Amino acid sequence: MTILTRGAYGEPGTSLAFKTGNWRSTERPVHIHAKAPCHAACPAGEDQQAWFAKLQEGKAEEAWRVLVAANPMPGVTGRVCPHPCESACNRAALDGALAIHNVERWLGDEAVKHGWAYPVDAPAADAPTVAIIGAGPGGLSAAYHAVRNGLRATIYEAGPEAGGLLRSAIPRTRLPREALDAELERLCALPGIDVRFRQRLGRDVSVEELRAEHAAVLLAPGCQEGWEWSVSGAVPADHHEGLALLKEFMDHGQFPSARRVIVHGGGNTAIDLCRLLKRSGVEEVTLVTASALPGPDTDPADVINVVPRELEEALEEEVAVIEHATVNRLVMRGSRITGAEIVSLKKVPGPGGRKKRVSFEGTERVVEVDMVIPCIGERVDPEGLNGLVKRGYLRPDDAWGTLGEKLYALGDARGDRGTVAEAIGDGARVIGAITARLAGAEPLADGRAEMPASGLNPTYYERLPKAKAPKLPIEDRTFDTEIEGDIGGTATMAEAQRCLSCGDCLACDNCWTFCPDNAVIKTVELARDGSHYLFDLDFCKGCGLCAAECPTGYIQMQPEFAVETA
Amino acid sequence: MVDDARLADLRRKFGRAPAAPSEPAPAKRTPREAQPRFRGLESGHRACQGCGEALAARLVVECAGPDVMIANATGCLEVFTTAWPESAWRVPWAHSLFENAAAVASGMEAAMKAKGRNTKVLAFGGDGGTYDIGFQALSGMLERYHNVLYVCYDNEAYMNTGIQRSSSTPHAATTTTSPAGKERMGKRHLKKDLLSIIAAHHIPYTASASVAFPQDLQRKVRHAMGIDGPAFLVVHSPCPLGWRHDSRLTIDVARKAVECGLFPLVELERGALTNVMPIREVRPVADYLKPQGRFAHLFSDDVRAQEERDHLQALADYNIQVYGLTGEGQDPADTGGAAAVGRSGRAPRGNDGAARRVS
Amino acid sequence: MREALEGSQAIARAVALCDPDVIAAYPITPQTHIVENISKLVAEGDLHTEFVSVESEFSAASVALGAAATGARAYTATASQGVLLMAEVLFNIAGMRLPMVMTVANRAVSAPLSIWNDHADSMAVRDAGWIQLHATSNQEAVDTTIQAFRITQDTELPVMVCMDGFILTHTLEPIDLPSHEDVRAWLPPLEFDRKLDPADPKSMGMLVTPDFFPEVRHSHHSAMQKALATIEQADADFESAFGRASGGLLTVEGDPEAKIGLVAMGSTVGTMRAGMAHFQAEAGPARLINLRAYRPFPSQALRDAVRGLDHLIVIDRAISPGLGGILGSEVAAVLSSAPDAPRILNVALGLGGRDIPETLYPDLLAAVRDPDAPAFSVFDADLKKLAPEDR
Amino acid sequence: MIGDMIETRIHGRGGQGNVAAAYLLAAAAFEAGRYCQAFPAFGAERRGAPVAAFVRIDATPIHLRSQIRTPDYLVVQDDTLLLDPKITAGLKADGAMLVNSTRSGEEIGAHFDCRAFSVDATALAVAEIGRPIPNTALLAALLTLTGEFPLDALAAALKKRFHGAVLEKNMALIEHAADAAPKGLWARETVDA
Repeated sequence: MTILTRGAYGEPGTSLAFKTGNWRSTERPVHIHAKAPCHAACPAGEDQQAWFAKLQEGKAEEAWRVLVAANPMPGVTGRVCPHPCESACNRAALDGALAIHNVERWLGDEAVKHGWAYPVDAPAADAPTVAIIGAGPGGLSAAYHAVRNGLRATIYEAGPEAGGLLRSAIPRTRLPREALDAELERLCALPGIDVRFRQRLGRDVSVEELRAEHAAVLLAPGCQEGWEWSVSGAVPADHHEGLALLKEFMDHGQFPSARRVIVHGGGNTAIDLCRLLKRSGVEEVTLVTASALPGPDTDPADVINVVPRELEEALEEEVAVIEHATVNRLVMRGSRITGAEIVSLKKVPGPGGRKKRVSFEGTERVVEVDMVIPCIGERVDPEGLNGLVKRGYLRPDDAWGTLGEKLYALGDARGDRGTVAEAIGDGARVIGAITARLAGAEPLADGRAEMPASGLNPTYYERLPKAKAPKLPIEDRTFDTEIEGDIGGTATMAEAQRCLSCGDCLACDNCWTFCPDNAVIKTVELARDGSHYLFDLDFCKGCGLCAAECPTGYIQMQPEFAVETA
Repeated sequence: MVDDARLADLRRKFGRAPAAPSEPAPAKRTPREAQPRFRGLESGHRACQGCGEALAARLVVECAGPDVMIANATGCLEVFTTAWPESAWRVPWAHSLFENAAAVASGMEAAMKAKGRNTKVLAFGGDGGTYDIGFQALSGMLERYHNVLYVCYDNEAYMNTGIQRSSSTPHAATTTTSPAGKERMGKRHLKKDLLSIIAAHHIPYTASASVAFPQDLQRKVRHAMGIDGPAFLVVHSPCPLGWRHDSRLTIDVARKAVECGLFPLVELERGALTNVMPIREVRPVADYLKPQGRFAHLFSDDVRAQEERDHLQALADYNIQVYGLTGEGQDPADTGGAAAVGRSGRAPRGNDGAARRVS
Repeated sequence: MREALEGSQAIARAVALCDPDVIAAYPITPQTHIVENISKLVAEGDLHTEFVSVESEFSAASVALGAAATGARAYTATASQGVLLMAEVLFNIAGMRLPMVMTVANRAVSAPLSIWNDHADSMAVRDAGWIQLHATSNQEAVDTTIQAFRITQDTELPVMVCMDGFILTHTLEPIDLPSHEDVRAWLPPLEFDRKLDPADPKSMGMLVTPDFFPEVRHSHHSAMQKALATIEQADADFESAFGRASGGLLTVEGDPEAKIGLVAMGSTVGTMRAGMAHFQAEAGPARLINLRAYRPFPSQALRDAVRGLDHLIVIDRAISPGLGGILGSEVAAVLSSAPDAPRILNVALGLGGRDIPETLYPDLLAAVRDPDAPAFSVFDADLKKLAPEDR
Repeated sequence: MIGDMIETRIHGRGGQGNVAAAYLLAAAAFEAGRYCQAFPAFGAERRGAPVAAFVRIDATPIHLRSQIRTPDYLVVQDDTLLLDPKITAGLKADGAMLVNSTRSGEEIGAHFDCRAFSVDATALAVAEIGRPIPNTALLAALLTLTGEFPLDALAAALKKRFHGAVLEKNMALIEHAADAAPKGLWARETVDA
C-alpha cells in the first residue's frame, strides 16, 4: 500500500514506475538499415558508408578493412572506376557528391604503403578448391572471396602476368603499373590462392577436367575479340579495331600515323584512345557517339557511359565530340580513308523496353579524316568454351553467374558487364553463391530498400565543399605519368565527414537529444542493430520526433501492428 | 568554489560519468543508468507526445544539473512531471504557485547564501507564469539581483488549462480565448517583447533559445550557470496540442520559427545586444505558419487572411532588421551551422557554438 | 534583560535571537516598524541573515517558502492586505508542511481603507492550515515568537504570531528580552528532513489526485490536533527556562465561582483584565478566558474552561458579515457538545481600530443579563451614525 | 484612570516628535523603576497635522490598552493646537496642562479653567540644539513640575536614544528646561507615604 508522504513530497526519478509506452497507439520507431544509394549503385558491392563511418572516426586501417571486405583492389578501382556510387550519392543535390573514388584510392595506396594485412585467414589445407579461368579483376576477386570464405582457389591464366584488361588496355596515365602491381602482388600472395600462368583454356586445361576436379569452375576469360564493324562500303586494309589498337599501343608505345582521326564508340576504351591519340600528336581527334554528353537536360540513360572525369579531361584536351551520331560509311580513295559519312541518330524506346537506334535521313555529312577507329565492343574468344558461348558471350542465367552444375561465369564475358568494378563484384557474388550451395542453400539477394535523398533530413548536414584531386596540367600530360593525383590524408578525413550515412546510423545523437521522453537510450557498445541507440518502448509515446529529426532516415515510424507481426 | 567530492558523488548517483578515471565505475548498471549525461528529468513523465517543453526542460536540466535546485511555476511542466507519488525529477525541485516561481527561487537562493552553499537555483515557468501572472515576482527577483537562472518555456499560450491566449501568444494565432470568427482573426494583440523588458533590468545575461537548436540552448545554459547573478533564458518550446501540428514536427516547427525571423535567437548582456544566431537562409513566414492549425485561418479565402499573413511577415522582417539576423555567407554559428551534426553528435567542422559577436 | 521597547522593535530583536537564515518582508502599516527594525539590525551587523526586501507580500511569503523548502529558518511579517495578498502562498506553505514563522500585525481589511487594528486579516486565512497564536502583550508577542520557531520545527506546521496592530506594535513598554545564548540553548537548530538537497533530490508541491487528497487534508488536520500538545509543551518549557509563560493554549483568570465568563484574544484581554479589576464591585464576579491558540482550536481546553458558567461573552475583533462573530460562532460550535453549555453573547468590538475602553466591561456584563440582548452585535457600533435604511 | 496610574496625553503636530516624547517619558519612567506604556493615536496624518500620544505610568503592570480619555497631565507642544477644544477634553479636575508657549501659564490656565504652566520650549530647543524640537524640554519641565521621578531618569532614557553631540545638547537642554519650571509645583499628595 502506498503511504502518503508528509506534504506529499516525491522521491527522485520515481516516474520510471509510470510506463508511458502504452500511450503509443499507432506507430513506433524502428531502426531500418536501408541501402545507401552509393552501396546500391556500387557494382563491386562495396558498402561505402560503412568504411566512411570508420574514417569519420579517424580509423583509416579499419576503413580499408571494411572496404576490402567487398573489393580487394581499391587502389585499382580508386583509379579506373567510373564510380556510379558518386553519381548516385544523395549529397550531389546538397553541395556535390562525395569524392568516394578519390578516398577509395587513398585507402588502397595507404594499405600498400603500410602493408595492412587483408582480413583473411588461410583456408584449411583440405578446403574445397575452385578453379578460375582468367586472372583479370573478376578472376582475382573471385579467388580472394573464395579464400575469405574458407575455400581455396586456383587461377588458370593464359598470359604471363595477372591483371587482364587492367594491364593490357588501361593507360598508365590512369593506372600506373606500380599501383597495379603492388595490389595484385599482395592479392596473389594470399594463402590459398594459386595462380598458374600460361595456362590456356582449350590448350592446357579444359572446362570439363577442371569441373571434375574442383568444387566449381569459374569462367572469367574477359572479352578479347572485337565485334565486326558494320559500315556501308569498303573497309581499309589497315583497319584497326579500338581495343586491339590500345593494347598494341600499351605494348609498343606507338600509333599508326594520322592527322585527323575519328574514334567511333562510347566507352572508356574510346575515350582512352582519343586522349592518347591526341597526346601522340594527332591534330584532330573526334569522338562520334550515339550517346550524349552529360548536361542538365540530358536523360541519364542517354549519357555517354564513360568515367565522367575522363570525359571531362578529354574535352579539356580538345578532343572533339559529335553526339547522337554514328559513322555510316567510309569515304575511300583507293585503300586510303579520306573521310567519314556521319549521320545523326537517336536512341528511342523500342519493343521490349530496349532502345532502338533511329538515324535521320538527310542529316548525312562527310567529315575529312584519314583514320576511323571503331570502338564498339568486344566479345568472348570461344576457344575452349565449346557450346558455352551464345551470341558472343557466356550469358549466364542469373546474377550469380550460374552456367550449369558447378559452372559459373563472371566479368565481361557474361555479356552484361563492362567495368572492372562489375567484374570484382561478380567475383564476390559467384563465390557467395558457391559458398551457399556448398552449404546446401541458395544465395540470398540483398532485398533492402534504397534510401533516397527525399528520405533524409538535410537540415543537419553542414555544407562542406567536395575535395578536389590534383591534376597534371594538360601540357605536362604524357603517356606514363598518372594524370590525377592523390587527395592526401587530410582531405580524405575532411571528405569522410561529408558522408551523409544515408539509411544508416550516423551516431549523431539526434534521436537521443530530441526525445522528450528520454526513451532513447545511448549505449557504449554497439547495439545489436549496429547503432548506439536503443528505444525504450516502456516510455516511448510514439511522437515520431526521432524519426523526423534523424538525418539519415535510419529511424522510421512503423505501424504498431505490423511491428508485432513482423 | 565547487564542492568537487560532493559533485562527483552526485554524478555517480545520477548517471554522469565519473569525473576522474581513478574513480571506480559502479558495477552492473542498466543502459539507462549508464547514460553519458545527467538524467535530471527522467522518463515516465506525462507530457503529450512530442512535447517541446518536456524536451526543453530535459535539455536544460541535463546540462545544468546535478548541483541545482528548481522552483517551478504551476503549468504543464509541473503537472506532467510530478503526479504524486511519481516524480520525474532527479534534482531537488519545488512547485509552489503559478505566479511565484521567481520569488520562491529568490528564497532558495537567499537560503543557499545564508548557508554558504553553492547549489545554483533555477526557476522554471511557462509563458503564462513568466510573461503574465508571475511577471512582477520575476521583475523583483531580477532587480534584487538573485543568483538565479530563470528559464521560461515559451509555448505561447496557457496550455495547462487548455490553450488560452497569453501575452506571449503571437499575433493572429487562435486559442480558445482568441478564436477566429466572423469578427476576429485570432489574437488581436502582439506577442509581448519580454526580452527587452527583462534586459532593461540591466542583468548580466538575457537570451532566447529554441528546442530546435539544442547545442545552442545548452551553450546558453552553461553560460548562464557561470554567472553569479540573475540570468534569463526564454526557450521556444512548441506545443503540438496547442499549436495543432503533428507531434513529429515539434523540432521542425521550432526551427522554422527561428528561420523565418519570428523567434530570433539573441543574447543580451547588461541590456545590450551582444550576440545573435544569423539566419542562413531566411524562409517565408508562411513556411512556419502552414503546419500549424492555430494559423489555419490565415490560409482561408478570407480577405483578411492575406493581410494578417503579411502582418506576421512584416513582424518577422522587423525582427530580422532590428536584431540583424541576416547571415553573411556560411557561418558555423548561423542557423545552418548550429543545426549541423556529425558522427558522435559533433558537427563536422569546429562548430563549437562560438557565435557571431555583434559589434 | 528588561528594556523599554516599542513592540515592533522587540519583535525584531526576538526574531534576531532565533537566528533566522532568511527573512523576507514587504512593509505595510502597522507591520512596518518590524521590517524597519530588522533592516536596522541587519545594517548594524547585529543580525546575520539574508534579508530579502521583496516587491510584494506575495513574494515575501514566496521567498520565505523557497527558503524554508531548503531547510532554512525563515521568517516574514505582514498585516491586513498583505495577509490577503499572501493568502494563496500561505495555504501553499502549510500544505507543503514547511516550517516558518510569520508575525501578523493585525489590521482591518479594506474597503473602506482602515489602517487600524482588528482581526479580519488573520481570520481570513484561518483555514490556511497555519498555527495561529495571539499575544495579549508585547512580552507575550516576544516570547511567543521564540516559541513559534520551536513549535514550527516540532510540528512542521507554519506558525503565525498575531499581535494587534498599533495597540501592541506601536506601544513602548518594558520587555524582558532573553539573551542570545539562552535562546540558542532553548531553540534547537532546524533539521528539516524533507529539505531540497541535491544529495537527496526530493520533489515538493506535487499534484495529488483524489486518490490521496482527503488523506493529505486528514493528515494536516491531525497534525494540527497534535500541535495542541506541542504548543502547550513549548510554553511550559519556555516557562521553566525563562520564568514566564505566554498562556499555553488558553488561560483562565478571575473568580472560579463566577457564572459569567468572557473570551477574548489579543490586546483586548488586557483591557478586559483591567476592567474586571476596576469594576469588580459593580459588575460582579467574572471569569476571563484568554484564547491564545486560535488554530489549532483548543476545543477541549475551552470546554473545561467554561465549566460552571451560565453566560459566556465572546469578544470578536472581526466579523463574518451574514453570520456574525467568527470566534463566537466557533466557540458556540465547540461548546454545543458540552453539557450545561453557557449561553453565549457574541459581540464584535474594536473593528477598524475603534478604541475599546475599559468602561465597556460593565456594559458587556450588563448586556449578558439583558434577556433581550441580541446573540450577536457589533457592540460598540453607534447605529445613529447610520441612515435608517442602513441600520 | 485606575489606581495610582498616571496618565499623560501629549499633543503636537506631525514632525514635532510627539511619539518620541511619549516614548521618552515612558522610558524615563522605566528608568525610574516604574511600569509604563506609551503609544500613539496613529492616524493617516502627515507632517503638520495635529497628533496625540499617550503615556501610562504605574507602580504595577499595566494591562489597560485603551486610549487615554481622562489624563492627569496634558503636554501641548504647540499652543496653536489649543484652538481645538478636543485638546483639553477630559483633563481631570486635579490635572494640569504644560504648554509650549510664549504666553504665560496663568493666562492659559485662566482661559481653560485648569492648572497650567508654560515654557517657551521651542526657544530653548533652538538655543540648545539648534532645531525647534520642543519635546525633551517639555518633558524636563513636566518632571520638574510633578516631581514624579527625577530628571536623571529622563537623562538615562535620553542616553539610550541618543549619542554624541545630539545627546550632549539634549542633556544641556533638559537642564535648562528644568530650571525654567518651579520644582514640585504639581506634586501629588502621596497616597500612603
